[in-house]
Amino acid sequence: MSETPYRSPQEIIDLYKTEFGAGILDARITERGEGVHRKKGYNIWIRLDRELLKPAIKKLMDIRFPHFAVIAGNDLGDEIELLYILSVFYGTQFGEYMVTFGLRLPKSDLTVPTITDLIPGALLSEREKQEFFGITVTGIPDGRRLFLPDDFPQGVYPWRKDETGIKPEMVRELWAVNRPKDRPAPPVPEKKPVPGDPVAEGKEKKTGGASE
Amino acid sequence: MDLLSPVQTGYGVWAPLAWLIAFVVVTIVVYLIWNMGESSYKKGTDQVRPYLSGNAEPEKGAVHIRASNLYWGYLQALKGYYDTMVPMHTGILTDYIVWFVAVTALLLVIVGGLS
Amino acid sequence: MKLTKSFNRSLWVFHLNTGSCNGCEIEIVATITPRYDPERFGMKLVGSPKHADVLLVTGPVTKKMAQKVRRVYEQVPDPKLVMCIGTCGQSGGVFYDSYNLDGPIDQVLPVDVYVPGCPPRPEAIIFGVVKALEKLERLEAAQ
Amino acid sequence: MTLADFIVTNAPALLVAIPLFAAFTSPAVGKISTAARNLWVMGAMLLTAAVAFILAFRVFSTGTVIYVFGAAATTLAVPLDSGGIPIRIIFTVDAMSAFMEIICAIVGTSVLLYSLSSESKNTSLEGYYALFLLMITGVFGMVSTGDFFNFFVFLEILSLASAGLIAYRIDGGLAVEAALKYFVLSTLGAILVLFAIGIYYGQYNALNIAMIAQRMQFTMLDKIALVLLIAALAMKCGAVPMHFWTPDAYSMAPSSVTAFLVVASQASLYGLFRILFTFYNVTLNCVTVGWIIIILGILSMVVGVTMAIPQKDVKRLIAYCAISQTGYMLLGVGVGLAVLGNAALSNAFGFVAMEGGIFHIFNDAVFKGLLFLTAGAIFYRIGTCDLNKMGGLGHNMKYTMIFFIIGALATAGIPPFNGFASKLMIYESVYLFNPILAIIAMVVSILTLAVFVKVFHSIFMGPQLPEYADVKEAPLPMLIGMGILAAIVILFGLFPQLVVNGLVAPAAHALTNQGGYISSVLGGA
Repeated sequence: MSETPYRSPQEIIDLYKTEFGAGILDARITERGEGVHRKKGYNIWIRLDRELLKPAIKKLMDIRFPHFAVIAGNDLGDEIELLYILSVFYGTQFGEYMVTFGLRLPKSDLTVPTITDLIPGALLSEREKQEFFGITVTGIPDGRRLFLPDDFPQGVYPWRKDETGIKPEMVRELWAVNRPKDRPAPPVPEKKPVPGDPVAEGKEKKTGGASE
Repeated sequence: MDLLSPVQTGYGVWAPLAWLIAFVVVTIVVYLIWNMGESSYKKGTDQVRPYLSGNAEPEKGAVHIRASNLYWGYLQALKGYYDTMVPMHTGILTDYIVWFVAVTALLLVIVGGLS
Repeated sequence: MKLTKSFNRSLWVFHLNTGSCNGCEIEIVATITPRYDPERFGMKLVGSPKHADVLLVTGPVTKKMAQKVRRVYEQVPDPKLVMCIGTCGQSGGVFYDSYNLDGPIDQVLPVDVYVPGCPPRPEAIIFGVVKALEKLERLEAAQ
Repeated sequence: MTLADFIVTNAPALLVAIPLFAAFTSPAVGKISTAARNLWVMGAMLLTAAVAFILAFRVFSTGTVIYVFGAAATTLAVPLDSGGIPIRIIFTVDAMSAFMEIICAIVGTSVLLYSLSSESKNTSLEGYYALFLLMITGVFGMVSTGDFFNFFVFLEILSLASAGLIAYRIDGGLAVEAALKYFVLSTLGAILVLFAIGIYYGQYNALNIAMIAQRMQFTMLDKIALVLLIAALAMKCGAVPMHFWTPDAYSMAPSSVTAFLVVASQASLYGLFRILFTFYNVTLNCVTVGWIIIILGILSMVVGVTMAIPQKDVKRLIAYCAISQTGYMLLGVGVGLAVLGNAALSNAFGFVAMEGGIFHIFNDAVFKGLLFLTAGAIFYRIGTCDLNKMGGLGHNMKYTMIFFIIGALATAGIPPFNGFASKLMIYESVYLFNPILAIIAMVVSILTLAVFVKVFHSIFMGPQLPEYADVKEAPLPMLIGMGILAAIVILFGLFPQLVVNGLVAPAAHALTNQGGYISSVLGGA
């Protein structure tokens, strides 16, 4: 691998701004201390459209061949957000940083181009998104189901929070399976729920996944 | 009775019957050990089928390894040798005759010339 | 279950993960480290169910794993024991309301000993084994 | 003169006459019915084998047997008015020839019995059996003749008959191409032999081997003649630089013919040894010639087996393995020749090497024949020789599998079988001569075993494949044919000393004893 020079996160963002200009909807760097000495670790968040996804990844590959981690998915109600998480290593300790390309797909048109021709390893993640979010990845070499069993009903996308998500009757309450009904009453009566105490009022509203 | 006497091979001796007796003794010992094994497994069930981390055994035809992919490692190691040897066996008659005449000429030089 | 003489000498253990979050696996590995060292009593982790006496099952059985778990259970030679490690196997633990599970392990296999905990500490696992040995002795006495 | 006496006295002539007569009458008998022809051919072969055994017994008990054609008395080698030149054709059958005759008789009978049923499904069998019996005549003639031109005649008969048989099953022109290669090369070789005969006849105006040997003065011409003979006969028996025809010919011929082709090439090997030891013996610098034979042997061994490993066709693979086994014989006898001059070394190990080499000729003829017959049985049942298409035949062809195991283990030289006895003699004596050669020989044996593990796995082991589920065992005559050879492999493996003392030692002595040969012919013994 040719020894490309170290590029600081800010340089990366300037490079992308100059290259794609308006295509970059939003770019920012988050910083947090790592390790005992709170060494600065950077994350670069870039939001762009689906057309710019491939050129952006190709550009990052030219800068320094990234390590593709995963495609994170998020159901934002009327849109589905895909986060392509890649990390760039320079071989020095604490020298790596994460680059995340965020896309927002409207629920009406859930298609995204595949990046397996650039990074073959992304196939599994793409198949998972296809399976769990109902996204159609155009040009995916192997679009079979990966995690869900074969007899799982079509058209049901488990990670979606809308009507195509998991129906309550599909859920199998394991703790209720042949739980003995005729148990004697517990010696200590259960505490009455105190109004205003969130935990006591039962489950919280379902929180989202890795929210932005 | 030279029927049983061993063969003198200039250096050592080869007595097949002694070897046979040893072979029979060893097979008896092996059989005894083998016999002590546990045989209470249930014949028809999965206990007989191989453990492929839980997956079912693939159907018979696909499991047999065909001849051409045996010893590929050995052939890979001697690739230099085989790349020269295999093309030499061209199968063309004229090449065979060339080889034949060449060897005759070589022998003529060796036997005729030197001694 | 007819008990053979070799059973009370040492129990060889085979670990089977049916979709657990790997917490119980780490605890099982911690159990067989020199600190707790069950090898003194002959408890050894073996690579194939065909050499095993005890089947250590972790995780709630996912739909895709159910058939494989039955096949592995059948491949363990008799006499055999099944130990369910962790609450996932018993009541689904953190996966209690999942759509993709085939229920606790006793829906799939006849379980002998349950070791609750998420994950159970190595002492709990060893205590479970002791419970298993007691059960074997009861069986042997009854035989 | 009762019939028995008649047979015993004229044994050498009958040895060639009976198969020749049967060869040309079998098509006529074939007109009556195939069963009649089968009986006729088998009867002729059994009779020839009986005559061969009688002759061999006579030779091993009373020494070299002379048979003069057309003379008043069968042993009158030198007619009174010819001034000391044996002008008639004389068959001198010494211990070495008798040894080769036994090989030819045994393998010939079992292969012919085998081909009665293996070729039953094919057409135009008259030509097949005629040519087959001609081949047998050729080998018997080459092996027992004492006249050098007669040796050339029988060599031609053998080459023509086997070329015809190789092309017997056209197989899309491939067999014909293989036969053409064999034929052209054999004729070329025969021309060189004829040229050498011309040299001898020009110098010593005698064609009888003993006569030429007696008058030999080792002029430059004689060296040229020697080289021509070595090259021609080494090519005929498949020594490496000239071995290219062997895999084509062996794989395209019907397997019963291939099993006998092995014996045919060993007959030319016998011819090579006869020339080296009876014509030139110690007088020429036998070290250089000995080393030539050793190098031919080593090359044959190494190239034969290394080329056998990547083969896809089972008969081609066994053919390459046959070349590597010929290498063992050349090595054994080459070492014997190289130390022939030095009596001390010769007695120490040279003689044992010779015995090992000659014993290996017998063993190879038997277990190589067995392997080709098993390959033929498989081809007879599933119609293909391609290893990649086979698998799981052990389930339904049990006996063939057992015979294959015996043949393969014998070829690789595994103890209880006869291959081991002869190879051990070669290893240990050649080690004393030059350790590197012995080490190469042992490594080649290991590779031979590796080759047969591959073949055994891909043909017999593995699950029963659906397309071969209904394959039946080979028919009975084929099994009997293979059974005879397998029994011999086991018997000679268990009692090698009996064979070495009884057959091999006298043969080796007769071969090296040039004086005895000459005196037996010219001395009018």
